[in-house]
Amino acid sequence: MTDKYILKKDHLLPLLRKLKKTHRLIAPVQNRHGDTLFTVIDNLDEVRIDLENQAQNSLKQFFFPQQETLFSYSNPAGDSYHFEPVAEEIPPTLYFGVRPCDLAAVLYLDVVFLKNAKDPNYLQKRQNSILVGLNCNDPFASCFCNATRNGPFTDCGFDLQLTDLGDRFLVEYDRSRGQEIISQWRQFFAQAGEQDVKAQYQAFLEARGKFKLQVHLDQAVKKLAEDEVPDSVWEELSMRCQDCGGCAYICPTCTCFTISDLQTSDHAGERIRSWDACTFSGFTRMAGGHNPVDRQMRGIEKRFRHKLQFDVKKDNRPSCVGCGRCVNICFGGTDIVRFINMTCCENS
Amino acid sequence: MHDVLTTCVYCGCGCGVYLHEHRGRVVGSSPSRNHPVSRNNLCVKGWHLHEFIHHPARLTEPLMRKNGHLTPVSWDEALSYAARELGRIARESEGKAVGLLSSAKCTNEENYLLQKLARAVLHTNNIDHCARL
Amino acid sequence: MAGLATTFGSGAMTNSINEIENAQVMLVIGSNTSEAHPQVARRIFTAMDRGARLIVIDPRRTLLARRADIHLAIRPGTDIPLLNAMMRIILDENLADDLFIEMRTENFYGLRDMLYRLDLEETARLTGVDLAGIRAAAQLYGRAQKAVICYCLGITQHVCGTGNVQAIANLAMLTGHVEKEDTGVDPLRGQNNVQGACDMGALPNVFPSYQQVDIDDYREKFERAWHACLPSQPGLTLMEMTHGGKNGPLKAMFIMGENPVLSDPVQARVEETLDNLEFLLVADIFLTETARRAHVVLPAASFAEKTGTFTNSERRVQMVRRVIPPLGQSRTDSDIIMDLSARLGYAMDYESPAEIMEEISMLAPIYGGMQHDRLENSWGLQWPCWDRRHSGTPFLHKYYFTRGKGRFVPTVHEPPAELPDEDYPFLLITGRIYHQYHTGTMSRHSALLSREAGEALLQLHPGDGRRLGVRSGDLVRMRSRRGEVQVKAQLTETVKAGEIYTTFHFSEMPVNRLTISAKDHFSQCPEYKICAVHLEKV
Amino acid sequence: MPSQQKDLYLPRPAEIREVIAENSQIKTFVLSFVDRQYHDKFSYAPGQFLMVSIPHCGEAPISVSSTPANGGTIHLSVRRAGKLTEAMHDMKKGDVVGLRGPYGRPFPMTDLAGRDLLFVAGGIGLAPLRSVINTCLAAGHGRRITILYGSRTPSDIAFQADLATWGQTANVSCLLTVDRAEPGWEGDVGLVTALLAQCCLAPRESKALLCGPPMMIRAVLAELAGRGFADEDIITTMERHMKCGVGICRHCHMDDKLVCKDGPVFTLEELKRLNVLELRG
Repeated sequence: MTDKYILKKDHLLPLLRKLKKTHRLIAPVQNRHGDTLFTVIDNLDEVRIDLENQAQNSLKQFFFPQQETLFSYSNPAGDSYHFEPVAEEIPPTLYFGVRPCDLAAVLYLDVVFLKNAKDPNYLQKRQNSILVGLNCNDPFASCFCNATRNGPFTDCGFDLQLTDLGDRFLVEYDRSRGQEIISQWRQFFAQAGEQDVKAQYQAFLEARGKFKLQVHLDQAVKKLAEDEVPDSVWEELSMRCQDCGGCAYICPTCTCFTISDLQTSDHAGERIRSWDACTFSGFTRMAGGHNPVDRQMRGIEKRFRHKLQFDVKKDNRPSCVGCGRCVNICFGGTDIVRFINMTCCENS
Repeated sequence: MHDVLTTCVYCGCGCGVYLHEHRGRVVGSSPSRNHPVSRNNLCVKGWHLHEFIHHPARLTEPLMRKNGHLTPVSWDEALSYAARELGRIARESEGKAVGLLSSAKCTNEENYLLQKLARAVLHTNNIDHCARL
Repeated sequence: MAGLATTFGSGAMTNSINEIENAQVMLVIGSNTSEAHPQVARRIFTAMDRGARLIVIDPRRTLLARRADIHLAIRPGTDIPLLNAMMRIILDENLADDLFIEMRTENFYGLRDMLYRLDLEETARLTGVDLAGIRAAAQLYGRAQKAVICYCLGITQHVCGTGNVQAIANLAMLTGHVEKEDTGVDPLRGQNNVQGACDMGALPNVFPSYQQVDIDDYREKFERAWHACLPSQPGLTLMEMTHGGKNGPLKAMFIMGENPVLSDPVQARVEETLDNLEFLLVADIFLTETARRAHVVLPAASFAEKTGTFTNSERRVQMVRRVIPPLGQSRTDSDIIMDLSARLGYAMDYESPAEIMEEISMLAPIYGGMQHDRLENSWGLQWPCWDRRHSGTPFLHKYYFTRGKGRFVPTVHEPPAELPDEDYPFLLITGRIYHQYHTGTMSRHSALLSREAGEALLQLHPGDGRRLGVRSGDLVRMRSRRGEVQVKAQLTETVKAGEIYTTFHFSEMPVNRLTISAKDHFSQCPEYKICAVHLEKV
Repeated sequence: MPSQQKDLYLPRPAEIREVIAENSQIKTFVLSFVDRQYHDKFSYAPGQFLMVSIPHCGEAPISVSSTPANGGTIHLSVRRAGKLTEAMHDMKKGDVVGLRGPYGRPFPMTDLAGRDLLFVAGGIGLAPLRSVINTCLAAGHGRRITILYGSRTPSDIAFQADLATWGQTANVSCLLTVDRAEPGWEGDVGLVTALLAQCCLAPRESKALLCGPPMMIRAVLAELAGRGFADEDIITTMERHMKCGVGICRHCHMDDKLVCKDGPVFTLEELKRLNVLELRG
């Protein structure tokens, strides 16, 4: 007896239909334009759940949206100023088809939003979430989660986890909520046998050999820790940076945000938070105009240091999860893989 | 919450952008991965494309100058007055004294309609836009 | 874009944006691509990472110029001599594509004779660039198999704008760098739908698809379609409309989504013109500087509130889709026009923008195959797209130019209308910056964009700054023969000594109070890139 | 505490009781929470800051310049610098702002007991130190207290009432300097570092507390190091752009530290382990 189960592929849709009755369902859906995005599914029969391609967005967009309201305020006159928390009910949500990198990213978001202070907006969404993971049998072209050590298969962060074994999924659970789903919908799950577990191991071995990028992340981490990255590297990268902020926005673990007031009428408004990027010069510029960071030379430095040095120092692991979304999207060609290659290969 | 693919308005590149709608408000924008121009990234303007849409300074009602001040009026009042004035001056001058500026930020359909309005209704070829600016 | 029309027969990007990344040599002239057209710059950088070489011709040391293999810091307004010098060197060193010239072009001898009369040393002196640099650029461009020229408003916003474009076209044809994939001449359009507005005939002389109003066949076709009698005289251009002054030709204007008070040269003249109209109607999404002067202001819907199409720089017609209903009482511009038209006694009954597009596709041959249902299920189509079976045209002029043979139009230097002198010793260049867009109507209402770049800065060479006693952050008064403004200085070596640069995005610093109304004779494009100003510390 | 969670970003209304114009650029706002019960429970320590909300202007971090002991009102001294502080300067008695906090690591008050204390401040930098000085005086901390305060011009000297009181306190010596004299000024002209030379200091028995513009901090640090102050005996506050105040948004990062959570008070020993621009060059 193992606590692993088998779900026939033919039974996936019926299972999701059952789960959707009690949960908002979010899964990677290929839309009619051909893009695959994690999408809220209204009608299971009208969408194409896409497990072949990487979703271009990560779960960050749902737990920590690009723009969200923290509270609303009103000031009908100078001598009054009221603050109202927003009453938005977050329905219980099931995230289906989450890859190991995105699971690792959610675990990292937990640290950011729940460790120093418990962020109420994040906590509410997170408490209401069930994560159903999917191990990667075929890493995508830009993936390097083998280097960040959170993929292509994972054993933590999910409630339920699927491994594609051809005609069937091997199902594992990591938390009680996952176990509850299995016991509630026992008719969909058969006990897994020895050969299923072997097949999963075989799939893991094969997946490990399919990475197309080789990224020496460990070496970059070591060089940063030992302060061996020359200024010329930062300068070259910063000069290439076109200041779009895209790398931070698309990254599942970049969590910098800004807070501002969105005026909705003369005497009312909302305090909103929006994604921000540490690469912007306004990120550190103070009210008087003084800026403690020289963007021209060091604009990009803090982002890579944060991911590969400071978070390693604090949590013992880098906060890059190797999803590869930022690879090849940089306007100036200065993504994290280029940085790692520049530090590790070019001067050795 | 839903995503709608549209085209960015901030330059001639024409990126494919998803706008994210939540409770009647546009709260985010992100690039299309497979769009031939955007290819999964936008410039800083594109990533913040949604921010001006709900700005409190947006015009939400027709205005008409009364006693020197722009004052809110109904659509009917604004349009009847506008039609009367444009029509009168076009008629009196045989189209020579009316001019229309179309916009490089409006859609093709709107540009088409405006030049049609100029030529077929106001009988003038005095139509241009700021292509050169 | 009159320049390309006379040489190639069609004034649009000959390539697709993606083709640029396969080029071997890229020549960028009069374009601050990385700030104004980031996606094009992205292709340029990708090409460079693949080994391509970059030549930048720009008076300023822009980010692109800093990464270029060759940067020619040209004296503003001397593009024609510089391009002519390159062509002469190409001829001298046998880098011309003789077969292409023979098969595909006409009037080569006109060009050749002009080039042979050129004194290279003298020409180089005029441009402020040393001859060795020009030679290197000419060799690099001339020898390339696949070479792309990108240009933008730095070329067209001159009194000799059309000549500049013709010179570029000459250079491309001389070396056979047209007709092929990944090779061509690419004017980058300043605004998101300039291409579309031109295609749709929002121009005084042409109907949609560039069919001239004064050619009877075309006009009769539109008269039949629209059931109306149409005027045959080409109309007034934008500058003629907005610069008439007190006794201008117009009594009424309808301005839809434009802000000429901020975008047009010689602001005082524009204000005078608008203030003297009997009737000014403005439709816009914000109360712009222009709308403030109107008699009636109509609230328009933003792009997120309507359906339609935009045409980008690479001639790609693609969908704009409605995300939310129009805010408040605002209406889409099409609804506004239709309602207005009905009240003027001409019914425009379209049930949707798709129906408007059907009418366009019947009347505008280059949009012949473009209907919303096709655009809806693709990434758009690039014109010309003649019918519903046609899959669009990624690059132009394959096998033949739009006008048949490409025509060499020899061009010679034409000095700018106003150059610095003793009283106005600085040469002012105006343009855009990365974080803002046009007159800022949209971008300045974005919190983050305004945080990143919330005010106008005047780029000034540190040497000039020292001489004037101006430090970064100091306020300077900038005065031309037409007006004055105050602006914060930013000392930077991006600009050369004696040249200064600023933007027109900010209404607090309306730089177009200073600019000159001189314009290109053919294209009517104002000379925004050069005027003479005086600077002093406030 | 679950209620605290829900309120993480939620300010509480506080009424302006009094506005004191310190100089043309600095005003001190005397505030108390509208909710009396909350106000009575509210406590903070010198060096901590509050996030101040102004309608339609967002939030900004402001150091508390009062002492927890002084009659319960909260003093915030605000220099005109950006949109929010401009708007705040236009506010008057009876107007309401939003406050949340206190945040940040305070000055190590217990370490100050029984030491000679040297305070060096420039401009608005005296605000957080004022809180420390008055707390020390009230508690009888510190043997000898030396206060060095630099201003741009004599009319820019802020906190005049406090300076006068301190000047008359037995174990306190208070020295002022200005960058540029005006008619009638007979005091020192020059950098605050010049005042240091006039002081008789016992580095091993002292703690130095600094707050002011980066230029001043750099100069004073160099001077103190020359005088034999140990890094752990030099305490300063860092200023960074700040948004959330609770250690999440990362605007105020300094390497792996966050000013809102690990600071704003740092010893020089701590700062030297970080790559801080203020200490470079």
